[in-house]
Amino acid sequence: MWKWLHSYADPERAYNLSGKLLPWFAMLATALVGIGSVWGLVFAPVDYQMGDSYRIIFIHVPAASMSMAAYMAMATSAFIGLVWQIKSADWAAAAIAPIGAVITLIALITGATWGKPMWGTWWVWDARLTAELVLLFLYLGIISLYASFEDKVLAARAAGILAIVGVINIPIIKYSVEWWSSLHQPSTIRITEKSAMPTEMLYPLLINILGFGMMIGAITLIRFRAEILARNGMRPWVRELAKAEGVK
Amino acid sequence: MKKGISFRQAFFTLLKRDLQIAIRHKGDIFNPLLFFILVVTLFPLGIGPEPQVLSRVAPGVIWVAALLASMLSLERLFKADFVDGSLEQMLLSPQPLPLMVLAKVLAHWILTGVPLILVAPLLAVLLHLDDNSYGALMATLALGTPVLSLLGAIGVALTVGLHKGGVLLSLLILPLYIPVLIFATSAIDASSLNLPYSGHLAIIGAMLVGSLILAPFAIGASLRVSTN
Amino acid sequence: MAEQQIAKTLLSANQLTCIREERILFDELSFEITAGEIVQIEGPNGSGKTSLLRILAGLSRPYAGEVYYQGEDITRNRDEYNDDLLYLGHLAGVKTELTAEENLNFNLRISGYDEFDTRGILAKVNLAGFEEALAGHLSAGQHRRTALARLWHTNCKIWLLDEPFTAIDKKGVEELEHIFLDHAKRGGCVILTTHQDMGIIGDDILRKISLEYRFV
Amino acid sequence: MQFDSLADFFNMGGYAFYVWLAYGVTFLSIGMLVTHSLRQKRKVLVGISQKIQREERLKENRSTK
Repeated sequence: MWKWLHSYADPERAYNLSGKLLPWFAMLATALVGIGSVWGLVFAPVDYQMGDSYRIIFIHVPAASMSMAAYMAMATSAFIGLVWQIKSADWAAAAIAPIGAVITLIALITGATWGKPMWGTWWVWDARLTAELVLLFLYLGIISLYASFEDKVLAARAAGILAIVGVINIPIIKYSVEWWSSLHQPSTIRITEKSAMPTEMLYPLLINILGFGMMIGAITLIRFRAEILARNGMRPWVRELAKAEGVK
Repeated sequence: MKKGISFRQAFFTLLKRDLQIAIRHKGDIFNPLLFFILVVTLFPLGIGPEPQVLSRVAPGVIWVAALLASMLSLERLFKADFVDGSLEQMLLSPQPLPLMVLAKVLAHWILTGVPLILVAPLLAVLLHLDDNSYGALMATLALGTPVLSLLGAIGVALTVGLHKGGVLLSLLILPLYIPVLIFATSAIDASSLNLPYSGHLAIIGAMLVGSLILAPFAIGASLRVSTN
Repeated sequence: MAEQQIAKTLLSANQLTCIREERILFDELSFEITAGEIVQIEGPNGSGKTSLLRILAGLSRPYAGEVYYQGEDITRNRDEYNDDLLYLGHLAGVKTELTAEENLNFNLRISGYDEFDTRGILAKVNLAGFEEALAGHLSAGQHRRTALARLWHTNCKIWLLDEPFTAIDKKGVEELEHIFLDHAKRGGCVILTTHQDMGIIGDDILRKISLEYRFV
Repeated sequence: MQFDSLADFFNMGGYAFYVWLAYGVTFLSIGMLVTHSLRQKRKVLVGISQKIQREERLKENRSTK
């Protein structure tokens, strides 16, 4: 009768596998972000237009690009969880959401600290900044919806539907915001990072983008493991762990 | 005891019931409308009575107020049905769920969206909206408010089983409202400059068609989660 | 013989597991319900009776396991299953703003029936004279009868009833028991939860599925 | 090496405040996220072990009744 409790292979295996992967991700993330940031801060040449303030892009651009990538990863695993009812996919999505929100917040703040010396103002209603702000709201909506449900199986399904609705809407929001800012914005203010970048600047940037990706992977694994434990509290193997670690 | 109700009949049965209930419960119609009017009248008090300033911000003010009023009234869309068990019966009826959901959203739009559209020109007068813009205002509201109802209903369906509704609901659906707001207000702006705005209307129309097709499925799936 | 049994099985639960708030309500619960059976789900408060009923109705998704209707997974052919299912929960969708007649009329039409005599049905549940009364003004028992009136006009095979006797008087309970027996005789099945003892449906006819309160 | 001295490096060509603010906020918030995530596991396990104890008390109660 208690057979299914012992056929715990699935979550336990996911827990152990992510435990094995975690050190690799953590090591790679630390190394890449360390190299990229030091290279960017110390060795990369000065930009002749923006001076040293441009060194912010070595974290701003990775954060901005990863904020969207993290959303896509979250929505994909939410979709897998909804359609094929794979519970570890739901847990992975729940693990990614707060990380994505923090990364998006970092992208916004670093964007503002870059904007102040460049444009003389902390915030402009630039299309990219606005779209990033909306993305932050989407993340916050998903996180608080997930937190609002007592039953986390339902919470994952509800947040998953919202994440998928968000995926359909992100391109529409992005397009409309871009179109809107082209209407209202005088064309003098433009982020010109697309201009050909010398390779000495490009390498640290690419390293940092990769490093941010690894870092998100590592933190996701940490949270994923905690999520597995929290959702499987009634299984014997988790109880063993709890008895070993739990305090009196 | 044969079963012979067509989808169309089922749709109108539900639509009729919802309208009937609302008519016996008039507050549901008038409260959002009153909210809409009050918010709009607050703006001249906040930014000053200069006609130039007011006519500049009028499209945005009217649309933001309409958006908030729509969201506020939506909160009750499934609540009563959830509390008295009608929602479960709807989910278990042999009729297709997206169709039932569409009937409910349509009833809600007739009760709150249409009065809002009708009262908007009066508020536009108070805000000194440009004379050329009335057509655009009405057209964008007519095409845009159903989109608001459909998108908002997804958020409502997701939160109907939760105790804390309000703030969470606005966090969920206001980001989704942004495209409608942008295209509607810029259509009105364009019309005040005597520029063509049919392109804007076409985009809002496309959003309406898209949400008419996709939203009922999302709402249905959300309701199944909420009643679990 | 085996074939005959398969043909008679209406509803079957396969290894159902239900977990609420990290607590197991029941696990690996399997049973089959054949045509003509009246089944009572019993157990103390919090043992998962309502949860089981809602899973059988397809309202809740079990943590694991499936429910089959005539051999087919109910999540696969939901519309067909809903066509043969009559579920009445604690609150059975009676609108307080509508009259008893309007409520019944709506509920029957949305279930797909287009020809019926609402007044006649209401008379059968002792609501003659209350047709025009708003459901909000009816007593608890009358309110409940408005919902139960659907049982008198239905060709659904499977009845899932959560506490159908709440607020119903003794005579009403007897009438309900009679209609359950008739329904079972016609080849349907009734699955209900109740804390009340039934007078007419004896233990020889009634089948019981027991759930117990679990700690883990 | 783009900077002549350590002071020069910290000065960031006059943009010190903005550059170090950006980097500071980034690494601080990531650090907080990581520590929060690491603590989560322990919190979950402690919660589960408390629940086990609660259940055992409940069982004892029932069996002595």
